[in-house]
Amino acid sequence: MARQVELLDAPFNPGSYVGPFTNAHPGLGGVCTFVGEVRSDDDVEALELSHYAPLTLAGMEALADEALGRFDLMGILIVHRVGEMQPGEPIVLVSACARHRRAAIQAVDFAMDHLKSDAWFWKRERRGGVWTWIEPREEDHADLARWRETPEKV
Amino acid sequence: MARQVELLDAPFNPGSYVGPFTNAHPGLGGVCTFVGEVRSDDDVEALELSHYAPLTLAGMEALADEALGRFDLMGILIVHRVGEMQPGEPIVLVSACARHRRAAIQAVDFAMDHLKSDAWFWKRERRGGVWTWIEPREEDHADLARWRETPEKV
Amino acid sequence: MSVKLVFLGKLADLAGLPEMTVEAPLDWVSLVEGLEAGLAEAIEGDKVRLALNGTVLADKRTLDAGEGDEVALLPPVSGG
Amino acid sequence: MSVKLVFLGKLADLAGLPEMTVEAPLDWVSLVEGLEAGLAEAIEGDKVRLALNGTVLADKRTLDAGEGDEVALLPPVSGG
Repeated sequence: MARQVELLDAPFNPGSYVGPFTNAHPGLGGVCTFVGEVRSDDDVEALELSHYAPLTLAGMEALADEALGRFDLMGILIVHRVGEMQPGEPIVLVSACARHRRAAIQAVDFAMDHLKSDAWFWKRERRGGVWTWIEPREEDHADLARWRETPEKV
Repeated sequence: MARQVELLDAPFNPGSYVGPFTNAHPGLGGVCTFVGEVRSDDDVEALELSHYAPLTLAGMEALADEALGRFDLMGILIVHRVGEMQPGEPIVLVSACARHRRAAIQAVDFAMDHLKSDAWFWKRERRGGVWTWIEPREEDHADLARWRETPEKV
Repeated sequence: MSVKLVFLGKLADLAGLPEMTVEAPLDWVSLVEGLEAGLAEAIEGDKVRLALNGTVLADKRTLDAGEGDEVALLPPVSGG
Repeated sequence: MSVKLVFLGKLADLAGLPEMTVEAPLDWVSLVEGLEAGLAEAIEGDKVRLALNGTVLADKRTLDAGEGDEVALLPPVSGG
């Protein structure tokens, strides 16, 4: 059962992570992957994610362990960018492999919900040269709350 | 809103589909991808999927359209193998891209549940030189039933 | 000899071949009577469906195939 | 001058700098009193938390930092 968690301060290519991760788990039934990119909303020129080293990576590792404990996985991969990014650049990659598909899909859903509103990142975006700090959306909190109700092992 | 559906009778490389599919949707927020492989269970030597051309591809296209109607997607990609496959070979690839992550993840979950127990495929596996026909698992039917209860647009 | 029968999945094993042709016209009774006993019994099961020229019949007993038509005999799917 | 304060997110904007050092020992009252008014008010908000040497305090009012310690001032996260 493999866990791979990385925090990167430079652009990355999701395929170069997913290929080796998949190949490292022979016998798997399926692998589910989510890649989030900086959305080119309206007039957003750039997005900046800041983190606090002593908490952020440790928090991501704890999240990966929680997913491994909660779902029947063979492995999980979490990669997250920090720093300044342009629209179209990948921010986050979560990949989970399992013998059965729903464990992999659910683990990705679970990890993404937690990364989006319960991880140690601070985000701001630049429009018209002005930086504005971002808060999680209401939906993000609602998505996260789903996991408190159903502690089922898939 | 793009729909790409393919039925293949030879091995394929998931990455060679997901890369161009992602690049074809600039401005996306995220892309979720599931790749299913022939599991190397016990002593399975080979898996064979048969299909009936007039129904199978049309059914996959209808499924893609249903996902596009049900979730707020920018595009969906469904690729499925037929013929004889070895353990470790990809059987199925579903990829969905959307402005918001949960639509993409849910669409992949939805499409996989339908492909696993409600698509025109017949599957048999060879163990010790003997072919045996496979029926869907009970969980597959239960997974499918989930979608009849909640016609929400995510 | 002009309606084509296509056997899918385990029905192809039972039939011993993937396709055969039978005389037109063909309805449900003549289809069942024309097949050997084991196969006829199998297709009478509730879970076996028929498709006429690529369209699944809501009730297989309404089959009405003519010259040049294709009838597919579909056992329960096993999924991808 | 030997406790390091680290300001995250919008608190770094308010502070005008990402880090500063203050005298040890440092408790909650001396932390708040040592910061300029706008920043002090911001960190008193319910949603701002403190971490001492990488561990988030359950109650920030129990802060007790000494020589060489690092205190991070954490506004609400915005997620990845």
